Amino acid sequence: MDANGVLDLMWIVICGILVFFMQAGFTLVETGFTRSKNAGNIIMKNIMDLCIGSIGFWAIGYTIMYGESIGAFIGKTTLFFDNKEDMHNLFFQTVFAATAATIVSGAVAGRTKFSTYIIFSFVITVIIYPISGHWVWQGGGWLTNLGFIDFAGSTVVHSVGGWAALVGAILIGPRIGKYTNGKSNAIPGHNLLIGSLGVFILWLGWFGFNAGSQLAISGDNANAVAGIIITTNLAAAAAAITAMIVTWISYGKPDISMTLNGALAGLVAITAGCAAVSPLGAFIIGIIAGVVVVFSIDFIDKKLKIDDPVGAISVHGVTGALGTLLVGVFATDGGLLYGGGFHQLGVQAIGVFSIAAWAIGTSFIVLFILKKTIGLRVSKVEEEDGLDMHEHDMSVYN
Amino acid sequence: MDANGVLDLMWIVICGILVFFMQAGFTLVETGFTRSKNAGNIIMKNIMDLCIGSIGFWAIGYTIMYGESIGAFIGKTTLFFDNKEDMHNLFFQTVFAATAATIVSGAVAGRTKFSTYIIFSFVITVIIYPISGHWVWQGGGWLTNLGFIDFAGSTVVHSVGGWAALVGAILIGPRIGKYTNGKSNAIPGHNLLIGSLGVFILWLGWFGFNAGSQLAISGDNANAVAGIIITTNLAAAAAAITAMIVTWISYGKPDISMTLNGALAGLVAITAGCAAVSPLGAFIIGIIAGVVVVFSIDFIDKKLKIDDPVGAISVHGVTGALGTLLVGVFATDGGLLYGGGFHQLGVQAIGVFSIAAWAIGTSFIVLFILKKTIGLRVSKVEEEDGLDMHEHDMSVYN
Amino acid sequence: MDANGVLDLMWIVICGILVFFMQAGFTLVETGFTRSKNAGNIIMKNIMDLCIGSIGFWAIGYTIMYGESIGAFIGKTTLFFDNKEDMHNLFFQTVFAATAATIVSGAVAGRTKFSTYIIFSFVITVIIYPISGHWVWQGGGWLTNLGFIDFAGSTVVHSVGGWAALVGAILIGPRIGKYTNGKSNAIPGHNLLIGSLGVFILWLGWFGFNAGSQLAISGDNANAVAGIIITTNLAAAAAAITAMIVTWISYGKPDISMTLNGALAGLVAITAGCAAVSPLGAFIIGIIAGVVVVFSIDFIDKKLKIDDPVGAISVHGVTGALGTLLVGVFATDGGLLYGGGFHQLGVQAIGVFSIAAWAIGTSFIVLFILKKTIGLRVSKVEEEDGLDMHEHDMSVYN
Amino acid sequence: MKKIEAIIRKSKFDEVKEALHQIEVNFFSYWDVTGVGNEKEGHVYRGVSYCTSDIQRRFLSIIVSDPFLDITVDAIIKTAFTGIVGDGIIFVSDVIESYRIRTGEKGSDALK
Amino acid sequence: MKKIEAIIRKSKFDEVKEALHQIEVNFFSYWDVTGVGNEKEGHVYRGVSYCTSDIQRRFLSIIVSDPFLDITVDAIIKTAFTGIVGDGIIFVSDVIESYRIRTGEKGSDALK
Amino acid sequence: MKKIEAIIRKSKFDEVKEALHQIEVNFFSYWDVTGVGNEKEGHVYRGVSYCTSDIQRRFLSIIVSDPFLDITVDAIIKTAFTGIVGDGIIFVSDVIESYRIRTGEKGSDALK
Ligand SMILES: Nc1ncnc2c1ncn2[C@@H]1O[C@H](COP(=O)(O)OP(=O)(O)O)[C@@H](O)[C@H]1O
Ligand SMILES: Nc1ncnc2c1ncn2[C@@H]1O[C@H](COP(=O)(O)OP(=O)(O)O)[C@@H](O)[C@H]1O
Ligand SMILES: Nc1ncnc2c1ncn2[C@@H]1O[C@H](COP(=O)(O)OP(=O)(O)O)[C@@H](O)[C@H]1O
Repeated sequence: MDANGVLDLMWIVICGILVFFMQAGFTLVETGFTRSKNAGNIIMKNIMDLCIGSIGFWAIGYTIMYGESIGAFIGKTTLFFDNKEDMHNLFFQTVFAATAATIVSGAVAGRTKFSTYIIFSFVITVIIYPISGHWVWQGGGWLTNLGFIDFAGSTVVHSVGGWAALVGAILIGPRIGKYTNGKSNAIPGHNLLIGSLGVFILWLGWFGFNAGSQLAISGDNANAVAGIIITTNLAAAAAAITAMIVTWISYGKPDISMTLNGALAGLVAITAGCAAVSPLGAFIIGIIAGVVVVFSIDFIDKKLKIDDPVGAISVHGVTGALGTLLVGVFATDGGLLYGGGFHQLGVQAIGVFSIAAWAIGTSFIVLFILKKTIGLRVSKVEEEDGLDMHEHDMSVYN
Repeated sequence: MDANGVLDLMWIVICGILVFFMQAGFTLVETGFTRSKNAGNIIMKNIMDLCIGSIGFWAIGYTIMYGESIGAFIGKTTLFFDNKEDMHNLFFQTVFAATAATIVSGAVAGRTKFSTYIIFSFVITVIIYPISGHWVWQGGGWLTNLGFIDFAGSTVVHSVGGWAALVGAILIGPRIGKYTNGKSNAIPGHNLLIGSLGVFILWLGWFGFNAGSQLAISGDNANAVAGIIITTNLAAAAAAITAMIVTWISYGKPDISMTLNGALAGLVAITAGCAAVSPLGAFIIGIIAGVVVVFSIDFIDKKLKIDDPVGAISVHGVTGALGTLLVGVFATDGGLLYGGGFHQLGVQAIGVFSIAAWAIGTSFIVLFILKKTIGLRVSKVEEEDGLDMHEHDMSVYN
Repeated sequence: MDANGVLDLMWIVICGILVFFMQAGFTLVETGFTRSKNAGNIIMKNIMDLCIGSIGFWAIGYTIMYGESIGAFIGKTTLFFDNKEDMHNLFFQTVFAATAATIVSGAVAGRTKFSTYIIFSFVITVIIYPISGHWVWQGGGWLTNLGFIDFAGSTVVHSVGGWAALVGAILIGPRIGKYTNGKSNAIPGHNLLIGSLGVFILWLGWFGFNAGSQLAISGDNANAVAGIIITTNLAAAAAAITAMIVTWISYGKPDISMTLNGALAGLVAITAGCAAVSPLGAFIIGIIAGVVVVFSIDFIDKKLKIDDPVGAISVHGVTGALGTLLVGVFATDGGLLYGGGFHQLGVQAIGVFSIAAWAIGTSFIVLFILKKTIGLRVSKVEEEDGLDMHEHDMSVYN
Repeated sequence: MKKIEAIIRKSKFDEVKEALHQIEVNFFSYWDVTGVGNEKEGHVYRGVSYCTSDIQRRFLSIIVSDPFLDITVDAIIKTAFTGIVGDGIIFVSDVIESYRIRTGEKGSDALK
Repeated sequence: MKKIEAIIRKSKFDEVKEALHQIEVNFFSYWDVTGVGNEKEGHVYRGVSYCTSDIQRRFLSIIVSDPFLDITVDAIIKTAFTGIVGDGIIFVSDVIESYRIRTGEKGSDALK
Repeated sequence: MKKIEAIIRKSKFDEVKEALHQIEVNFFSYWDVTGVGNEKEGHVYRGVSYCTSDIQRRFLSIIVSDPFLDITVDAIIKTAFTGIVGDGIIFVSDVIESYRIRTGEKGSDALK
């Protein structure tokens, strides 16, 4: 392989390693933002997402996603991928896949049966996610053909996870005590320091997530990669500050949990357009995401009364969709503000909604079947005592 | 771009990502070494340092520092930096800038108004730091012209942060209960395990900090980069062991908090000379830093009675200055011990003192104005109850 | 240096940085899986391992290992290694060396004298480990000559650490209260969330550990590196799932601490063969490791009654040996299952046993002398109150 | 004045608290303790499965004036009850004097 | 012998401790509890702003011989006082017997 | 019925617990407190070495029926003893009534 080829491969591997580390970030965010009595269960769910994703994507998922296209809808599958020239891509896609499942974990924390979760994690990782991923990233998928832009996966990864999280949170229902007398109660996380370390780790991993999605760094890709790093960072920073200011105004105090969520929202929102927008565009996308995520969390919690302990639906689902749409507005090539008219925006909307429909529909079917068979939810006593005690016979802190 | 160009860009991006992660390290060190009732406030300050730095440096700071030199003193500024060829440098410099502000955060922890801190963080990041940075790193600054060596920023980054921290700690005054009846009381940090994870993360990030400052890795730079990694690591290791031994002798027990500070002191001290000294030189610099930091912390605390909860003034200010001076002694090319006479040492002294004067002077002006206007310090009740409860209406641990 | 040379050097440096970070992972795993009263002591031991390794390997260890071979047994030593062309290798080997010592730390946690530990850490890092390492990795060692394969150190690093840990745990004896009336009691770790973060960090670092051991990435090495990443990840995932299933069946509940240990066991087991086996082979090795580690921990604890608080002997010693042997079975070139007959397996066995004998023998001598002189163990009161209070006059949590 | 000390399941705390508010017992203090009793809890840790009777419980300390004693005890007994081993226990003892720091009130007045 | 239980603001603890030392009350134990009472604290968490009366307090348990009772209560009342809702409360009850484990002393002797 | 409150060294807890089981005292609650007393502990933190009398202890609260009082106190005194400053202290007070929530039993019956 020549030096340029090596550079590209090396970049993908390094970015994959960074994305891998996001699993640790998710684990910390989800445990930190929930109660200590369920921390062990969340650890297990996140580790299993990673393990199932690693094996499932190698065994079958990768070719469902990237195999030769059958009708622009699904890849031709081969089992146990073993192409020695393509291991770096397998790795990079594996760690992406693990992310989608992990998003769900946070939204259903504190009340979901572990065995049920494991099954759902498997389905989303090796069926739901790779099929819609095929539509956008395989090169011959029907959304690619339409011209849909989702560079690193605001929709393909984050919204898919976010919408599955939505379906899960609705079907499973709120935690005991979350809504009483029609009022939403706060159930504060048990360790926000751990949660914020998780956010730092996610932010770190996101550089790999977005800049690695260039899938190359040689030649002209180099400056593109550096540009992606900057847009990614600016959007996150802008969103965090914005979320902080919004809460400062709304509640009189700068709220830490929302600021952290703001940073994540900015990262999710810029993921689709990180290679297509200017730094200024990224900055504005971040601001929009920072505003939207605060109101979205508020709306889902207080109006819709859907219990999402870590805000995954808003952070990944809503801002993921938002960020994808905003590509149609801010793309320097073809965006509404850059004289491209409404065409790209329309295409973005088609992509966002068709993938949302796919994710919601399939998740619903799977979770509904699980609900009617083995059940989604632990018993009242198990929930009150904490999942750690009943699902794992242990406690995290001793 | 040819392969060598790509290599250099990639190296800078990777190192920038490592330096980015240092923000997490600072957050953990500062929270771990202070009391739990202020942990949320420290998290917010560190995240805001990063966000403000990211936006501020892009918006204006970067060109103040690296713009065409006006009188060897300041760069010609353009707003919203948008040079597609230079995004990797913007990123690398952004994460450096965020570091300088963060240093202050630790020294003023537990008693400073959040709004005041935000303003000061902005000023140091986009004005104080880039101007003195211009003197040394832009290529045409007056200290560069003199031959001042500060390879990765012992003085430019760490001392600037450290001296600003000194001014802050003096003007804000000690925490309630820190000095009673003329005696210094220990206020132990609430979680040294988190603090030591922070130190590991900082040490990790420092490889990016120092070796990335080579700003290239192609050709001859490669061996230089590897050499920097070794000098950095040796100095840290030597300083940690030395600090441990010094405390073992002084107090009869090897002290953990000092050993951790020792490692950081070694890293700060070698930052200026990491590319100019031999491994043996680095080893000795580490030993010196390890001794000095223990006595400096002791002196500042017990003699000067300046309350610096995490030791930032000593670790960053004092050993930063020390390390910069020692370049004049240990530089294999031009150092005192290598037959270079006192010239380089003199130049180093000029640089150290002029930048110290700059940082202290400007910080004093800004903080003094803030003191007389919105105030630096929270009320007694707020401080006693903890900043989290009053500044953010929350608690980190629930 | 040409681009390919730079690529190789850069890869080694990056992987070295990842391996460096494993020290943080070990620290978190060891503290999280033990009681809070000894956390500070473990932090100190891990930092000192790193510091002693960094200085010791530079001062002497590196040339003991890689110096010109004297009788295929030991390298010709020069003090204070200073070859400017080889600093990246020194760094990579240094962080490896620090790992071996750190493994011991976990097995002897909670009862070992700090000063004794420091001495032993020094001996294992600069004498025991580099000598056996010389046999396998220097190029002219006697095991290399036999054709022994231990690509990244299942035996050279992990088993050496694991067997030293075995000797240490036996000679030092169990913690007070671990075995009463012939029954093994559980002494749960104080923070499994921190422990699992440690596992994620170790997994992360392992990509550097294994893929860095290719010692190059240019040309054909690139695909080899990517392949190693995949085998490493698959083995870890398979082992974690397997360990979970085994505990689910044995105890009725999926056990978190064992699942985490399972992941580590998979990583250790694949370390020897990561470059020699196929993804499928790695998957199966992972499964075997996941089963073995559960029963090994059980056996060592309940039958042998050796107190190993974090399971280091099983995870590093037993699965390290196992993984090395399995190379003889699964190596696509020469393995038993690939028609290579029993030759390679025989060679692997020779390597595994001779290095085990070396590690056990030397550790025993050193620890026995230490036992008879300064003593291995703290007093009963010190142990009951916790090492932090008596060895370091502090507590980690305040 | 009487001191009521109740040691209950952590998972029942919210209900008990609600019940106390219903009967206008708005002052009390609580903390977490480990209780040893009839109940056993199975645990697994690193291959050692064990049974412990050291179980996390919540300890409530409520000082009430004498007329409140019975209804308070009743309220706790009713809401903390599950019927499964481990429901906990209530102790009553005498209090000689009470002082409300803010107002300087003494005796039963300090409890309002 | 009397047992004095004081539930005070955490932020006032250092002052109270100092005051106890002043009057030579050098033996006591303390721990953190959550108190429910008149005081309310506003919190915001993830977009839900809420008011809680569950507030962190410090619980002091001091056993004194009878002559020390009044000055101890006085000292606490004086130093724990701020006048703002939430200052806390003090309870006094009887202790029948005390034993100092180290010396085997009983009664008031065990308290010196 | 009597309430026995023992404040002992954390490191002695396992032995005390064992001793209580020996004499069939199988019900009690415990938690960690900070004790202030004769014992001093040296600490070093970031260059400040200091001595504190605030030491971690374990607090046991055991309610027993009257016949059990003496043997329980004896058992604790014997096993918690080291002879070095800091062994701790035991207090005994009266309990008026006990209720076992699960069974509704009252008085001494609730303690079995
Ligand atoms: N005599 C006692 N003294 C102190 N605490 C007690 C006593 N008896 C019971 N408790 C507390 O009550 C808890 C519940 O008691 P347990 O015997 O497990 O259940 P149950 O009361 O349903 O039989 C114990 O864990 C312990 O904390
Ligand atoms: N009757 C009581 N029983 C137990 N604890 C009490 C009682 N009354 C007050 N407390 C404790 O005192 C604390 C302070 O009381 P609060 O009513 O908030 O303030 P104030 O006494 O100033 O009106 C409460 O949080 C609670 O911990
Ligand atoms: N009068 C008291 N009231 C409450 N707690 C006490 C009292 N006296 C002693 N204690 C508790 O007992 C512990 C041990 O007492 P200390 O004086 O240190 O040792 P010793 O009893 O051996 O002299 C103290 O830390 C404190 O927690």
